[in-house]
Formats: sequence, C-alpha cells, structure tokens
Amino acid sequence: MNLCEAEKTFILHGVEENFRVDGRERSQYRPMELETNVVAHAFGSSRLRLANTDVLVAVKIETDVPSVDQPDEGKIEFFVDCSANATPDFEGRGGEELATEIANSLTSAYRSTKAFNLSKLCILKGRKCWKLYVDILLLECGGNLYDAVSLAVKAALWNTDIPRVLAVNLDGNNVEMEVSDNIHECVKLDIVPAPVMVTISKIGEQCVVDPSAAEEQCATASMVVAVSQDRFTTVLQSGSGSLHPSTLRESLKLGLEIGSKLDQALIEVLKQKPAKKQIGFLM
Amino acid sequence: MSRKELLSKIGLRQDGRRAEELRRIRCKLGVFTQPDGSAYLEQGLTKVLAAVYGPHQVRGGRSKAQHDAAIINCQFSMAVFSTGERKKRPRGDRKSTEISIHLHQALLAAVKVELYPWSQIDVYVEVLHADGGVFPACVNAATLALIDAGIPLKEYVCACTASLANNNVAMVDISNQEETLGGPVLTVVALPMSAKIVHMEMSQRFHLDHLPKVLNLALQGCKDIKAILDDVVRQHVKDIGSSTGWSQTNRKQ
Amino acid sequence: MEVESNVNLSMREVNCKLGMFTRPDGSVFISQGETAVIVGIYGPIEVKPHKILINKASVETHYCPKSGMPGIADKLCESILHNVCEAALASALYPRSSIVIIIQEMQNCGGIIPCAINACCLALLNAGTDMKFLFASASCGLDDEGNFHLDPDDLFLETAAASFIFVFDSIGKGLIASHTSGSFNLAQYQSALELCKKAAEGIFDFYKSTIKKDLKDKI
Amino acid sequence: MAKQFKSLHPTKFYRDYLNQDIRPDGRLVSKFRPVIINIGSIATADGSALVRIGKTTVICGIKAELCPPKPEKPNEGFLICNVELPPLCSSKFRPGPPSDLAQITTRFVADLILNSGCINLKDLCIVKEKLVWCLYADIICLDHDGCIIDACLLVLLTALKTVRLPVVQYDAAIDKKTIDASVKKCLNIYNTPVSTTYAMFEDKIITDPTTEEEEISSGLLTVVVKDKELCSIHKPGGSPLSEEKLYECINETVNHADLLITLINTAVSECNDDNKNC
Amino acid sequence: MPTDNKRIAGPEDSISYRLFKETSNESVLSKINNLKNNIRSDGRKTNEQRKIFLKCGVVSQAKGSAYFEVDNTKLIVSVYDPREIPKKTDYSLKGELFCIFKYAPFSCPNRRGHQQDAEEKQHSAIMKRALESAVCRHEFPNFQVDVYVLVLENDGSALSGAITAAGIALAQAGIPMYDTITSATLAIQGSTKLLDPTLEEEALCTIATHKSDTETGYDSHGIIVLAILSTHEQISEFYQLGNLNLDTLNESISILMNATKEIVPLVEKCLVDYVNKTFKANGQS
Amino acid sequence: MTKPLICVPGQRLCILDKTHESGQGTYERQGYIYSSLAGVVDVVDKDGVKVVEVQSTGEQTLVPTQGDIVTAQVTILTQDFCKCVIKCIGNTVLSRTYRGILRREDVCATDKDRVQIYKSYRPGDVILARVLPITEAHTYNLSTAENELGVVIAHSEHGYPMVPISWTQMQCTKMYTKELRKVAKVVPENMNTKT
Repeated sequence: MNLCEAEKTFILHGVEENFRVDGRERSQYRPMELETNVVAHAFGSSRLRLANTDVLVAVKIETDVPSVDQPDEGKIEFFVDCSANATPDFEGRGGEELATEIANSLTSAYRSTKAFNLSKLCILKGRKCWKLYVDILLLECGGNLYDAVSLAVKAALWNTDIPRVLAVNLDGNNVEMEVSDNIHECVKLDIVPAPVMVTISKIGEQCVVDPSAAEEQCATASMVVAVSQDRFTTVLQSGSGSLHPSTLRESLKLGLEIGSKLDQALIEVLKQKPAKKQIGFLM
Repeated sequence: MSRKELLSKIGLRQDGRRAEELRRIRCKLGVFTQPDGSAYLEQGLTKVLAAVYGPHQVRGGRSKAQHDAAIINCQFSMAVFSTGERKKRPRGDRKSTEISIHLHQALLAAVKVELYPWSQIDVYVEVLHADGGVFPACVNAATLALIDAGIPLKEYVCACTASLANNNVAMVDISNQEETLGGPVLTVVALPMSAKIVHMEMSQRFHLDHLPKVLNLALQGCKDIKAILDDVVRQHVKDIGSSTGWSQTNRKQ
Repeated sequence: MEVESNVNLSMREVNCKLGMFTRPDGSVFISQGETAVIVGIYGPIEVKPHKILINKASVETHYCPKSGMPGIADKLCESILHNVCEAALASALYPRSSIVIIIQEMQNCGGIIPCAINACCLALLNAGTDMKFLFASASCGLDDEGNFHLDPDDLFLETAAASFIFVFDSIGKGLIASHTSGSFNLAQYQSALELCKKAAEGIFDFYKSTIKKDLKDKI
Repeated sequence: MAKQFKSLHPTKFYRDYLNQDIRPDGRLVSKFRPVIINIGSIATADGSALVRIGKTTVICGIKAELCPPKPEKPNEGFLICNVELPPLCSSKFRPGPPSDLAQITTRFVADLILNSGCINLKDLCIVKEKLVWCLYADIICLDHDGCIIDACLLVLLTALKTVRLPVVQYDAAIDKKTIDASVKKCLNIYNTPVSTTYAMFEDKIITDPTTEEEEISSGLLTVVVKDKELCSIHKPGGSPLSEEKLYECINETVNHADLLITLINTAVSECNDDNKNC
Repeated sequence: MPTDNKRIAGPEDSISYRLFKETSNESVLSKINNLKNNIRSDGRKTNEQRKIFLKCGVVSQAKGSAYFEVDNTKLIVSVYDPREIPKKTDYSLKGELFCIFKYAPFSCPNRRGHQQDAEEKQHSAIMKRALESAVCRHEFPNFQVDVYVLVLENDGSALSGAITAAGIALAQAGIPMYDTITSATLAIQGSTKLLDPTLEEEALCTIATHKSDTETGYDSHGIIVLAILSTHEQISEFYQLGNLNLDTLNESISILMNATKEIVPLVEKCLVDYVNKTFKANGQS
Repeated sequence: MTKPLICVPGQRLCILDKTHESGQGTYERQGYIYSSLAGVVDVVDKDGVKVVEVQSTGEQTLVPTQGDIVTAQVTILTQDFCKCVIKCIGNTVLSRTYRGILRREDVCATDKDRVQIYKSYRPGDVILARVLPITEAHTYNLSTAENELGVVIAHSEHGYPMVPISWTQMQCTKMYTKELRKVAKVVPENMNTKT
C-alpha cells in the first residue's frame, strides 16, 4: 500500500480544505461498530470495527502471586497478536514489532494507579492476586490502530466480570479461596478512568484525527495521546518525524478535546442495553 | 455409570444431536476488504476466519517459485483465547505447523495451481473459538475463502470427522466434549463429488470391520457439508450479482 | 626423560569400524573402553554463500551430545576439534568449498575428547581428503599421590588432581593441542607430555593397521 | 597506500613486519600492552572492576542474591559467571544469542575458576541446606581488540576481590531473613590465577596479540599461572608447536604474572584504604 | 522463551538481598512530601541538571562511539557504519536505523536479565524514532546503521542520556545528520517539576498520591522525556508517562526546551575537541 | 596552516544565494546552508561559484555511489558474471566491504559478447572498476569497460605475484607461466594521486 506522489498531494489538499478524501472533516471519526461478549471462553470480550480496522479483545483472569515490590496490587498484562489475515507481512514473526509497540503503549497508558486501580485485584496481600490477561487480536488494519485497540480494550474491561471471592484462608503457605460460581454475583471493574487513545497525525500544516491507512502514509509526524478524565496518562510518537513545539502543543490540546468526547461516547454506548441477538461476523 | 455414554439408549448424543447429524454450520463470504478472498465459518461453536491473498509474485527470493505451478503458502494460528486454558503463543508450536502442512496438502489437491506458474497463493486461517473439529472447519473455511478470491478449484474440498460410539454406532462431526471423552476420531478431507479422499487422519483406534461404516458416514458428512457450503456460495454470488446488476434472475423480475 | 615406574601404560581396548554409512564420504565408529563416538565427514561440498573463503576450504564441525541440545561444554569441545582438523587439512587444495565434520557422542565414560579427535583423523582418512599430517590424541590423569594414569576413565577423573589431553602430529610429533584441568607444576606437565607422546605413537600404528586391514578387505 | 595493501593482503603485510620482529603499531613482538585496572566503579553492584589491556576493555559487575542451595550440594553457594560479547564491542558479533566465541570464553573462564580453587564455594554458605549466597558475575566486553580470555580472567579476579557481602541472620522457623547492611565482609580469595595469550604466525610467537593478529595467526596458546604453579595450558589446535617454544612461553608467563598480581593487589589495596571494614 | 542453554543459568529462585534490608527510616510518603516542597535528596535545585561528562571515540573497533556519565548514570554507545538490511529484498529509498538499548545485568538495584525485556524494547523503539528524524537517511539508501547502547549503571534519566550520547556517536562516525540532537528528562510530582531526576526520584514520581489527605482527587504525577534538534527547534521525540493535565504538560515542554539548550554547548565542545584531535593527527601524518 | 573552521552537524554556514552553493557534507533548508557533518569547512571556488564543503576528519562513512572508482577482489566466477567484494572506494579503505557483481557484458567496451570471463579474471584477483547505476538491493553493478580498469594485482596458480606484460597477459615472476587477464593500464603512482 504505497502511494505515489500525486495521491499524497491530493490527500494533502483535501486536508487543507478540511474536506478529506472520504468526506470527513479533520477532527471527525469514521463510523464504528462495537459489540461485547463475543468470545465464549473469555471473562469479558469485545469486538470493534472502525471502518475496515477490525480488532477483537478477550480478557482472561487467572490467580497469581503478587510481585515482590507491590505486594498489595494485582497484575495486568497486554498481549497483542497481529493475525496474518490483516496483511501477508504479518505472517510468521512479521507483525511482532508492531505488536510489541502497541502492547508497550497500552502498558504505559494503564500504569498510573489513577488510570486503572490494581489494588482492587488483590485477594490476599503478598500471597495471592488476580492477573488480568488482555489479549488483543488484530484482524484487519485500516489505519488508526491505537484508537481502535484502546476503545476495544476499555469495552472488554467494562464487560469483564470477576468472580466474587467468598472466603480466603491461609494455612502454612498455601492459600485456599472459595469463589462463588453463580454468574450474577460477580464484581465489575471500575473502568471509568481507563484511558482512551487518540492518534493525531500532521499532514502538511494541519493536524488530523483518525487517519486512514492512506493518510497515515503521507503524515509527516504522528502522535498518540492517551486521555483519561481530561488528563494525559501517556503521550508517545508513532513513526519517525519531528514536530515544531507549537504544533506539539496544538495537537496535545486537540487530542485532549477529542479524547474526552470519544470517552463519553464510549461510556454512553456501553451503558445502553446490549442487543439481544449476537451478530458477530455473520452480518 | 462408568463414563458418560457417548450415545444414550434412544440414540441421542450429549448435545442432543442424532448419530449422523452434523452440527449447525453458518458461514459468510467476503468478511474483510483487504484480502482478495475471506470467509467466516461456524461449525457448532467452533469459529474460524480464513483469508486468501494471491496469486501474487513469490515473496522471499525466487528459489521457491515453481516454473509450472503456483505454490500455496498456508499458515494456521489459534487465537490465544480460543481454548479454555490460555495458550502461551498463537502459532509456531509443533501442532499448528503440522496442521498448516496438512491444510497445504488438502488445498493442493483442489486448487488448479498449473494456471498460475511462478506465483504464490497465501492462505491464512485464524481460529477464534475451538470446540472440536478445528482442522475440518479450517479446511471448509479455506475453501470458501478461495472461492471468494475467485481462484479456480477442481472441486469443493470438504472435511469432516467421524467416530464410533460405544455400541458400535458410527457418529459424524465430533464436538470437543465427545473428543475429550476419548472416543476414536477419524478426520477425512475429501473431494465430495468425485468421492476421492485427499487426506485421512485417525486418533485412538477401533476394529477394522467398522472402518467402512465410519468412513462412508464421514464421506456422507462431507457431501452434506458441500451442499450447505454450495447454497451459501450461490446465495452470496446472487447477492453480489444483483447488487452489481448482471445476474439474469434480477433482469427477469 | 625417563618415565616413572608407577605408570600403567595400558590404554583402554580400542576397536573401530570404518565406512559403515553410505551417505557421508567418510565415516567411522570408534569405541575406547566404554566411550564411543561416531564421526561422519562430508568431503569438499557446496559452500553456503556467506561462509565462502576464496583461497581455501571452510571447515565446519558440529558436535552433537548424546541427548538434548549442544550446551556450552560441547561448544568448547567442538572448537578444539575444529581447530585441530583445520590445522591438519590441506584446505588450500579445495578453495571455495566446505568440509563438514559431524561428531555424534554415543557414550561418554571419560576421555571423550581424545576419542573424538582420533575418530576425526580416521574418518578423514576414510573420506580420502588431503591432509598435511595425521594427528593422534592421548589423555592422562594425575592422582593425588602424583603418579600418572594413561587414558583415564570417568571414575578416575572424578578423583584426579589434574587431567591432560594432548594432540600430536605424525611428522614432527609437535604439540597441536593441549587442554588441561586441575592444577599441576611444570615438571608434571612435561612428564605427562612425554607419556602421551609415547601413547600417540601407539595410536599412529593403530591407524596404519586399521587402514591396511580396511584396504585388504576392499581389494 | 599502506592501509589499502593491509586490507587486500593482510598476511603478506604482516609477514614483512614480523620478519623484523616488530608489529605495524610499533610494538616489539614479545612486548606486552599496558594494563589499566580500576575498581568499584559501579555502585549498584556488590563488586565491580574495569580492565583495559591496550585497547581491549572489559567490565565485570558482581551482584549477590540469596537462594536455597542445590539438594546434592547442601553447603555450597553458587558463582555464576557469564562472558558477554555484545555487538557493541566489535562488528564481528551480531545481536541475538551469544556467539560461539562468547560461549567458549564463558566455559573456559568458569572451568578455570573451578580448577584453580581461587574461591571456595563453601564460604558462600549461610545456613546449610537452607540459604546460600549466589554471586552472579557478569563480564561484558566493551571493546574487543584481542586477548579476551586474559582480560576476562583479570577483571573477574579483581571484581571478586572487591566484593562486599552484608551479614545475614536467618531464622529458619519463620523463613525470615534479616540483613545487617552496616557490617560488610569480603570474600577470601585463596590464589589469583593470571593468564597470557600467545599467537603463532609461521613459527614466530607473538605475545599479547591484537584482534587482527589473532585473525591471521595459525593458532593461539593461553597459559594460566597461579602463584608459580601451572593452572592450565590451553592450545585449542592450530599449527604444531615445538616443546622448547612452549616452555619459553610458560616462563615468560610466570614472570609477567608477578607484574599482574602486584597490579591487582595495589588496585585492591587502594580501594580497601578508604573503606577500612574489610 | 526457549531455555537459554547458550549461557550458564543460575538457580531460578534467587532473590536480591536488598529486599530484606530494613526499609530506610523515612517512609515513602514523607519522601514525597519533601519532594513537594522541592527539597531534593542531593541538594540540587528543582531545575538544576547534574554535571555531565561526555567523551567520544572510546571504542576502537566501532566507527563512532561515545561515553556519557552523569553522577551515577554511566552509559556507552557504539555506532557501526552502514551494512545491508538483513532479510529485505525490495529497494527502499531511505536508510534504516537499528537501535538496541540494553541495561547491563548489574546496572540496576535488582538484577536484569541478559535478554531484552519489554521496557528495553520500548526504549529502543523510542531512541530509534528520536534519531530517525536527526539522521539524513537518504544518503545511505537501503543500508542500515547500527546503534548499540549499554547502560553500565542506572541512576535515573538513562534514556535521555542515551539519546544525547547516540547523537554524538553518530556525528563522530561521520554519518550525515541534519542537526545535533539533545534530550532531557523531567519528573513531576504534584506541582514540583524535577529536572534530570535520579532513579529514586523517578520511582517516587510514578506513584499517584492524593492532592491532600482530605480530597479524593489525585495529584498530577509523571515522567517526560523530550528529544529536540537544537538549531531547527524541532522536537524529534516526546514520551510521557504518568498522569498530567494539559497546562502542566505545556509548562514542562518549555522547561525541557531550555534544559536541552544548556546541554548543546557541551555536545558541540566534545565534537570540536574530537575533530581537533583527529585533524592534528591527520595533519602530521 | 590557518586555524581551521570546525563545524558541528546542524550548524548554519551561510546564506544560499547565487554565489554560494552547498557541496559535499552540507544541506540546504529554508534559504540557508547547514553542515551535516562534524568536520572542517572549506570553500572551493568552481568557476565563479563558491561551493561550501565539509570534510569529516575520521574515515568518512562512504557508500558506493554511481561513477565511483572502486578496488574490489574477485570471489566467485561463473559463465556470465563474476562476484566480487568491494574493499576500497577511491582512496578510502572500507572497514565493512560491500558486494559487487561484474557482468560479462561490462568487462570491456569493444566486442562485448565475445568476451570469456575466465580469460579476463580469476578468483583472488584485485581489480579496479567503476560503479554502474544501482539496480539491485544490496549488490553494486561494476564495469571495467575502460583501459584504466581491470586487473591490478594477480597471483598465478602457484601463488606467486604476476607482472603484466601486455593488455591481455600477465607473467608469473617465479614460474614464468603466462596467464590471460584483462590488465588495467595503471597510470604511474606520482602522477595523479594527491595526498
């Protein structure tokens, strides 16, 4: 998918006049479809289609021993798998570099305790805690992967229900715990402060949100901003290219606005009653 | 009871199916935009996605290219959350490489590779949910994806599993529960119309006299699957056709 | 250099079989006491582009332990074998080609390195690759009382104060390789060297007899 | 023009020099390169040292950790030394798993420490079968210009001499370990093995070769000496060497060893002066 | 990861003894409080950087190399000249940069492994992005320049030191660059902004603390690394961790930019000395 | 020697106008010439226009570009091309060698198709060649289609250096055997190489 110079200039002019190739404005998102509870085995799952970017996220929970330097906190681990369905380059170990980049950006976004409170996942201080495995499967890459992945992860965590621990006792040094197995009696995670990522690309002189695959090609520099309750939990750059300080400040401001708007929209959608029939891939 | 009966006295299985009844198959073609052909198939609870790229120039040096035929490059990978217990790595272990090779042999028998010399066809299969009969579901999904990509096939390649219940009654399309109960599983990949067997695999064992019975049931299973896939393909082609306005049925009304 | 009387010159009983594999150009099975080694040689063959040397053959050695992946100890052993064979081979006669030596350890009851080196020499002879000189290897152990024990097995080596492995060439009896463990002084080193040199002559004769016997069967 | 001739025909280039017993960089064939030792440069490590032999630079950091001993050796601690030749030190090494040379050097240095008995693993035992010290010695080469074995051995010995271990009280019943960080005790080192490497080039012996000389030489010889006793004579193959030359090299190593040992002791004693408690 | 049989593996269950040391008397909270009313443990003012020692041409085998030492943070960078990109067939107009950032096993309080872990991979990716906009990559099409960083001892702001040192090593290697690159780190806890933080200060700034004991709202805390091309005033890398609002971020950007201005003369002096030394050496021969 | 003007990458050298042009080691941006190397600035006067250049003192990072004269060593010989390793570009020795390929039709300018490669080169010969436009990813096309290009140093089969006796023949100094080579007309040393 490499574009010739003419196509790039065409996109550039579109961005100048705030009327992009697919008719959107500079700070407008493409239509998204979100669906939760799509994976049976998982404790919580979600699937998000942002135009032709398709991400499937499943959350699994296992018990684990808390790390030595934070005995009273649970653990969360992100694993990204780029399926070869997206592009032949992801075959074998091809997609590994992009996968580690996305996984690292999520880890740093969720690291501050304000964004995601791990102490709720602790069962017994220093002995036993829950470990959340958040597995992300990239089925199709249509540009703007960071936004799609972060929204899907937030939806999956919202959908996750952790079995309630009824009793914990400690004899010698092994721990028994009793978990209630009726589904309705389970703990929900507090994901309101969870961060949402916004990618801002600089095309020509203007900053653009939600770049499509083609627009990503002709962006001189692009930045990913993770926003949680109008605060930045992580800011990093994706792709090479340098920014003038003024454009950096401008895109931070733009990222904050868009991020909070996107966050509210997601929370509303999650609160609606889910549709009865499960659609999945069949529609 | 010693162990759960595979087949109850009145002939019903664990999930209520009769012995020769397939699980419900639902599939859809053209699920993704970027691959040349893609398909999604649900066989019971097993959910599989397949994508086809090609035929395109051979990647990674011309040493692999064949002068008279296309080479098929398959990759099977299971999503980390597809099984009950979380898998450490989606692909790269022995089992998935073995399934990729079997998939390669199965598709080689059906695709008319001699039409595309010096080129390569990529077939990628991703298992979203594994509930028994993973390999047959992958073969069927790959066939649908090849059809969606418009690659000429000699015939549909269908695959089906069959087993022998405790009172010597053959059963078709084995689910995960029945697999874990330890019954023998015969996996057959066949070209249904010409009734040719492309690939056969057997786990556990049962007496030789039962083989013809189980084998015929499996082949019959492949024929039924072929019929189902065929309807879906025709319906898909009709939808695509009517939307682009070239199919006669549309002009007649 | 008189050798102390309390030295037993008995080497473990050695038997070997030449050319039992069809695929490699030269192959040998050698067992020295219970220690047994199989070596296969693929004589001048096609070389991989990134390994090519313009003016001589590139020598590759692979040491495969009895079980599991080759660890670090096998790497050290492999490097000794590699350097010994590279010195002995007249690799300038086969430029831009490669000679592959594969050593499979069957049973290691002490003295695996000397056994492997002797096996390589025989295998190269069997493969008919040109060599500047033959090489033979002998090992001896030194126990706490200071007397030597030729060709020690692993039981002796556990309690030995020091152990020596020497490789000599057939022409000037010069020292090609020396690998020692444990601590010792210069005099003990010199007497060990002399002892092993004598043993090496025995091994060169052993080479001649096995090759004669092998050729006799063929004609 | 000399540089082009050197890159096209290295052996011929060297042969002309070595006929006059001198090397391209002006050093005599039998002369050693200057050795610089500096210790205690890494605060986060329990013992550290840096050694420069000519341009070859090697750094060693030792970190101490606690762990239960192996069942078959209940009263012995662990000394895990690994030599790391990262792609940083020379263009010969690629990123990824350790190269063959790194593995061989690691194995040889580990064997030497065992053979020479310079450290007794029993000193590392705190409570029998319960708790022992495990010293991780990581040797990293920063600049590879020949004689890597000599540098690694020297830096490991110097670092071992600078190790300061806190006193540990262990209460077996409730598996509680208390560390008294104020009192620091150092390891007793029984002897100091020191090595020198020689390269053989067409019946000439070059002492202390650089990396180019190592590449064109037809064989290497490493002699390890431990206070007047031989610890190891390691000649991993290469062109045959006559005995007199071998014994010559051994004598040279013996007197060079005294120089190195005095160097280590002065370096270590300086560091002791400022923290008296060893 | 496959068992690493290419190294001598120690016992798995060994724990660093530092964890059993009685924790220093001051509790973590009290340390944060005196951070808040900007008293730093080593007596520096909040926007004061530690003295930097820079030297280039330290590794003889490498084309370009640099040694960077700030108090207890010591790292070494070596750069090799362009080699072919492995496993790449199509023709790419721009050269590639291959960066590896590695902590030495003994460099941090608790021991790090031999293989690169996730954090080191992330730092390598950040360094690669920072350097990519500084190097004229079109001058060596479809070749790759290797940049290897090894941190010998880590006492805070190792990543920014690595970026500055890598810039010098590339310049000394004679790789054409648009501009000299300099980088700085800023750690924020509450309203205080600590320039060039030590490892302990970095750890303190990753903990979220309440604004004041009464309120439930969290205080802003975080760490920012900024790399900048000095003459063209272009920010080539901006990496932020933690939880900050917009105006603290804007303030930090200006603080970091003046901080990097202080480093630029040092970098230039180091390069000019090197050029002088080699020019005299060439001049004589 | 006047005190040399030393510059650092990114240092603004001068304004870009008619008289000034950016030469090797510099680049232009927004109307100014900046230096892209750490080294010594010198201004070369080329027919009225001052070309600003920066010489880096250490070995420059050189990548073979089209038109360079390179010294290469022949490694593999086949019917229609011979692979060689580029060791030096012009006078600077490369610490890392690059791969070159010399096709049969680029060996000499006259009667291109009747050239037999084994009559012109042997593995191990050192040749002078010119770099042709780059087509493949990592290998450089070389050509010796001029009189000054071809074999410079060659060894006979017996390993002794050989002396050129005509355009197409070289003689072994010890065994006096004659071997066929495409010999380069090497201009005597002191004529053109400036230190």
